[in-house]
Amino acid sequence: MPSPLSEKQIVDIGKSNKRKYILEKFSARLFLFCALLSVISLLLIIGFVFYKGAHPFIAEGYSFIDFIFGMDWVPSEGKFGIFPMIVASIFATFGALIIGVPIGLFTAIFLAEIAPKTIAKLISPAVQLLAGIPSVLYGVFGLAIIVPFLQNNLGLAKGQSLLAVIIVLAIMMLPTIVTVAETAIRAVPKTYREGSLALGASQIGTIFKVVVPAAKSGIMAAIVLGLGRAIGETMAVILVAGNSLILPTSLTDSVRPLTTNIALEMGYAFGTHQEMLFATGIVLFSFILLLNFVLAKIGSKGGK
Amino acid sequence: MNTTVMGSNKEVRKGKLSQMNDQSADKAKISVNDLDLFYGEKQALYRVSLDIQEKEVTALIGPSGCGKSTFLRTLNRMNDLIDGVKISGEIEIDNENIYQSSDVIKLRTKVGMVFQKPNLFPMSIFDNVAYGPRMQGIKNKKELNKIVEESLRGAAIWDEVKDRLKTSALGLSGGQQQRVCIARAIAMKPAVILMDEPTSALDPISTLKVEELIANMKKDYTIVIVTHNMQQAARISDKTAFFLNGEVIEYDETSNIFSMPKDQRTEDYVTGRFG
Amino acid sequence: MNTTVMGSNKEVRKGKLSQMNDQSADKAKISVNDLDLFYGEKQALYRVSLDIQEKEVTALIGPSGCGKSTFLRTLNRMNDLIDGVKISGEIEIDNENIYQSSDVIKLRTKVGMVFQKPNLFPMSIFDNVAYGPRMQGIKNKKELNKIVEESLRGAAIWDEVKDRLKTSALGLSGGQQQRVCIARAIAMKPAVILMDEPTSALDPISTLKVEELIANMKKDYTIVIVTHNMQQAARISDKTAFFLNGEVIEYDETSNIFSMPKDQRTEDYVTGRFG
Amino acid sequence: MRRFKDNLLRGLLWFSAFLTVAVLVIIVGYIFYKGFRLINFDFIFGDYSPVGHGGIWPMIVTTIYTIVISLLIATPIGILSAVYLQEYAKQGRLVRMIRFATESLTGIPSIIYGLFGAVFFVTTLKLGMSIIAASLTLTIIVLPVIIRTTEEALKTVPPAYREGSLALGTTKLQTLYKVILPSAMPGILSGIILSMGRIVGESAAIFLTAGTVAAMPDSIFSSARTLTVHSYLVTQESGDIELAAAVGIVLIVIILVLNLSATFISKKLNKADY
Amino acid sequence: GNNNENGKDSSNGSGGTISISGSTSVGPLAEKIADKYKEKNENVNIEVNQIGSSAGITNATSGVSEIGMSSRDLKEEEKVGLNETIVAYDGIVVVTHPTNNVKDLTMEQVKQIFTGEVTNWKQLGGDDMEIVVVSREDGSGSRDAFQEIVGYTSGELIRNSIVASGNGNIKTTVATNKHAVGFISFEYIDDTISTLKINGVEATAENVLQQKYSLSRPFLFVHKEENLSQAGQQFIDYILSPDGQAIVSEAGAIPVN
Ligand SMILES: Nc1ncnc2c1ncn2[C@@H]1O[C@H](COP(=O)(O)OP(=O)(O)OP(=O)(O)O)[C@@H](O)[C@H]1O
Ligand SMILES: Nc1ncnc2c1ncn2[C@@H]1O[C@H](COP(=O)(O)OP(=O)(O)OP(=O)(O)O)[C@@H](O)[C@H]1O
Ligand SMILES: [Mg+2]
Ligand SMILES: [Mg+2]
Ligand SMILES: O=P([O-])([O-])[O-]
Repeated sequence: MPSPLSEKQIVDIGKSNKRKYILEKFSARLFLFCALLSVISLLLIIGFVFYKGAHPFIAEGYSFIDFIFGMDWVPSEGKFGIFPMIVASIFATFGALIIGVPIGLFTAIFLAEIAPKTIAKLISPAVQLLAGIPSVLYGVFGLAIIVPFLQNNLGLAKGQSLLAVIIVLAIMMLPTIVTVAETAIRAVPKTYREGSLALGASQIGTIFKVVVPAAKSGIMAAIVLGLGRAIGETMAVILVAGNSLILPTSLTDSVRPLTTNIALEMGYAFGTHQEMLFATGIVLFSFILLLNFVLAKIGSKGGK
Repeated sequence: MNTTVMGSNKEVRKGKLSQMNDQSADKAKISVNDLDLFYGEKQALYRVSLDIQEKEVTALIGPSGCGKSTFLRTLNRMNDLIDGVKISGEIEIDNENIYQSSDVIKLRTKVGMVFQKPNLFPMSIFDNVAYGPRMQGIKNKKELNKIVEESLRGAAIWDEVKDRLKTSALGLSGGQQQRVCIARAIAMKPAVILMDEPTSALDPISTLKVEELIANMKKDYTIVIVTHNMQQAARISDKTAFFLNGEVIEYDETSNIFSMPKDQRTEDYVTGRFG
Repeated sequence: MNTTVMGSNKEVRKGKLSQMNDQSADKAKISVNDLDLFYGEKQALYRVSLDIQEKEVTALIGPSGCGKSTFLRTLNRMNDLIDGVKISGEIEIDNENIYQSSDVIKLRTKVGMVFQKPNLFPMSIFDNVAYGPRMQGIKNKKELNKIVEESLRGAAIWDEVKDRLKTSALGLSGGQQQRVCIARAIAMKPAVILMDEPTSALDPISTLKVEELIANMKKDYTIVIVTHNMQQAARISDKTAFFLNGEVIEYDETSNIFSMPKDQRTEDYVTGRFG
Repeated sequence: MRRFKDNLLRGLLWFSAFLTVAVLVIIVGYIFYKGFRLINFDFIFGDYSPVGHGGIWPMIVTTIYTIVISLLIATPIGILSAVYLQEYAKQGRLVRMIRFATESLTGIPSIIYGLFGAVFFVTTLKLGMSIIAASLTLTIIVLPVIIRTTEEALKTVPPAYREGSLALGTTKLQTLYKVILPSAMPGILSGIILSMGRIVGESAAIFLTAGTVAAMPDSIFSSARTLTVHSYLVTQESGDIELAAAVGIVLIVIILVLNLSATFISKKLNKADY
Repeated sequence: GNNNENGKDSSNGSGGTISISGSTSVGPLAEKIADKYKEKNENVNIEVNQIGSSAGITNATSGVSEIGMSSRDLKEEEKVGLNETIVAYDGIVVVTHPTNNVKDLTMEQVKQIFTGEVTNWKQLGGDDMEIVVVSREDGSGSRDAFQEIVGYTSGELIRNSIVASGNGNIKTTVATNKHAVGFISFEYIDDTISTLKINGVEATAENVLQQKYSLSRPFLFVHKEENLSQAGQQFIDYILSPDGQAIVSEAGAIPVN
């Protein structure tokens, strides 16, 4: 075989390589810049929320402790206590996680591993579709169906309750969790399944011992994204929570999570009241950061 | 139910076999009759019939793409996993039609497999080897430790990995990985072991060790091995089947296949004159 | 910049080599000096020094895990991709220190590679083979067609795939895939070709064809091949290096290595008495 | 025992899937049941009027504007960020920081995004209440979704592809767009579909940045009302659930069309590879 | 986009864009009037954004909008530099589930309900069932006005009351719960809920105008003098004109006379 490249071509390649390296360097910088945009956005948002939210504590002499642990929220009388809301947020989020995550993951596993192809092909897009239904409509659905259902079946005076919030949030998490987790599970190499099945492991054993652990990172992503949806949700929650300012003591109490407090009153708030809503945002933020931190810890622990 | 199937099948089988190979009819561990296999439209196996004897090593040889792997994978029904695979014909193991019985798990516990490419799980070496036994319900730590050590020794890899049993199996070199795969299969103590070019990624030393191992295991197990290495086939197998384009061209004692093949194509192939 | 580096290195190199291997000092295509390689803490290569001659086939043999693949991958800097790899020592190709020059692309266009496991892209067979040339800017359809056909013929796979060039390459059997990988490397018409057990997944026929091909290519190219097959090493290579635990134990004419090795360990290994 | 456990788990899998599907069917069924009566040509293609149920054509146009603009900005940035994190960055503090940032962004309630957008894009950058201000806000909202899903998709691309390509003397960039991104495409696409859902479903962040003007927008600098904001206002202020549901039906159809075209595009892309 | 500048550009003629934002209660009314107004003045474009009273006031102050809408009186701090115009009044009505047989309450009873002194409909002559109080959010114009007239403060509001955002929400909540009682603006009355008399007086616009029915509050337009374009001024004038006030009546609100 003759050498394929003439002298001139070799020179050309040398030149174009230089261009390639420049492009390479440039693109690496560009990619980094893109990645940094998220950080910049986050910093801007944090800066903005903190700037607004910290003001009453720094300049107006409100006590942050009273804010966090206060039981009363009466803005027109200058009482800003959000303890009941913090409790409500925690209960609502964990409740939704406990219901939504297993159902979502199991559905994803079902679609990726068990369902006949035709069924999966039908359901997966349908589930993705549901990720796009506006939360307001979930709220309307909750208000018109779930709330009366709870009221009638549990013999309550009102169905707006922590339980209604949990159910609605769990439902809203489903599409995200199912879609992301299903993709992750499908991506597990076939050789893993073969290896396990050839050892006489059952299909279910294979799924839970090999496939799911191999898809762990994607599954964590599914949970994080689903959780984000649950924590960040406001519109649907406003409609079914009842938004009462009491410390929830049972699933049937009506509650006001932190997010709804902000969304509910922001349109009308002014001055200190508005700043306190931003302060509520700070608390929410810390809550989210803490959760992410915990999830990341769980994720890396499972990785070992 | 099994008994009736067995009974009825036995008769059919005997009838067929008696015409072909009288003396071994009752001993055949695996009996394949008129097996056709299609990947969708594409036929990959044509009327394959062969009896594999218990406690022997049977080698499958033939050029690339001739269907050796495909055939091997029908023996533990791994092809069930591929969409659009159609199978007709009969495969009996221990006189039981494996495609009629629905207990694939039992089949695969009984028929172990080592693949062409190492396919360890993303877990520690220990967990990989202990995987099968654990799935069978063995929880006892001591017992598992024992199984894992024995299996790794059996696959001639114990010394290399004994200090890193708890580290990820994916950090091993190709050859090391393949030997852990063998250990993983051995750990199940199956009756039949299918091996798809198990030594193609091994160096001669490990290969020799594995070959020795195979010779050793023959005492207790039935082994079916796909190999591209003629010498290996000649060295370790009792019977050899030569595949070509999805057909079994010749199936006989290994010595016969290599010294006095009946078919011209077999001769061409084993002497390297083929193509 | 490159020129200064080249100049200064040449002197060092000459100085070193003249003590070791006088007559071949100026012709060495690849010259490796005192190469140490670490995967994180773990050292995988120890003071490896060897000169690979142009237009020869150099075989690397040794037991599994001894560092053959690792060494091969330093020659086209594929180890750059692995986090935590540290390298010291010198590797020169055409008198140019490949770890000082920053043009990895040029290096890899010049030094082709075929991996241990087939790694075709999820594209058609044609696109796989045309991939490299296209990336070098060759757009002309006719030219591409020609390159693809030549390369596939060269890899002894043309007849099997010529009717399905536009179908996915992943539908091929293992052996077929590996040969397309070889074709893909050939398509770049590199000066040096590194092969990591390229035939370990091939049947004897294809193996023979590839061996013939290698013998043919030797006229124009420098080939470094890792193999577990002693016979193969003996058949096709001019020089053989025996690796053990990350060290080069012996490096010599192939005939010497196999007929009168100087080191006991080499002898043990090539005669299969090792371990 | 093992059998029993297997069957139990299998039963749970079926049950969960059934539950998911049932819930979703009920919700969609409810929306259609409630809103179907209002759907007609005039309702969809008519101009809005404050009396009666009004046409929703201006809201449809606004919704499509926001989807297109947000995705045009967020998709490249998101994919490239993920590429940076997966393919370029050395695992270290910077990557951890970026990852932490994106993860935290996913959890921020949309109302906070809305407030931020209102202050930053609307007031500080002087974009006014406008489609563009809303789209930029939405970009930040969906960015983490795209980044995370793309990252996962990239992780599933076998390292052998990268090695195979690089060994042929290609640059990282070439390897990226010829081999890695195409094989990660399905995953990336599902991220984009999720993002569309998020954009379409958003209300709080939009009405604070784009406003609620119920008229056909002149340009992307006009203040306007998306479908979701419309159904939100209707629910909140007049309690007209039929109207909200009818808007919901239109939204579902729009999402369906977008999803199908995304799937179609990905199929096309895959074909082009062969 | 730059509504503000558009407004200034048109300060000589009567064309251009008038941007209005604020209260969600005033919004629908403003939309209806704007719709009619545009029919007559084709070169005028009116943008109505319903984003809450406070946001509207802020926008009017910062110049993002030319006119702000508020359904409550301005706080002292908000008043700086803003002109207020009352464009209509809004009646507030106490509503219950249609099956509730309590149809008339005294103002004192209303207060007792909302402060939690009375917790069972039985105490008001109705069935024996718990009362579920539905209120608006703190800061809402309707709530401010309602509390002021009924005579209780936010601090006194019964704690476990449902807080619903918007008239529509209260309506839906009350319409689907037999126990519930809430208050909404006249504009939103329909037959899914039952309206209560206060002290025996029916909740109608007439009764408000004749000062027999006391639950009402003003709808305000606010603007900064320097931001108001000629077109904007003309629009405000139009609302206050008989034509404009006719639309106000039609929409269910109460004209300013
Ligand atoms: N999943 C599949 N779908 C379609 N065709 C397939 C599939 N697997 C294998 N084939 C085809 O079936 C034929 C037999 O393949 P098989 O893998 O059994 O060959 P083999 O003899 O094992 O070859 P090798 O020695 O290369 O491994 C080949 O032509 C191959 O292309
Ligand atoms: N990425 C890696 N990280 C850490 N250790 C590695 C890595 N790759 C290889 N090693 C180790 O380096 C040593 C040499 O590996 P290498 O793959 O070069 O062996 P080899 O001679 O090619 O073996 P084989 O014949 O099995 O392919 C082995 O001990 C292996 O476990
Ligand atoms: Mg095979
Ligand atoms: Mg190797
Ligand atoms: O929405 P309101 O401010 O009118 O209650």
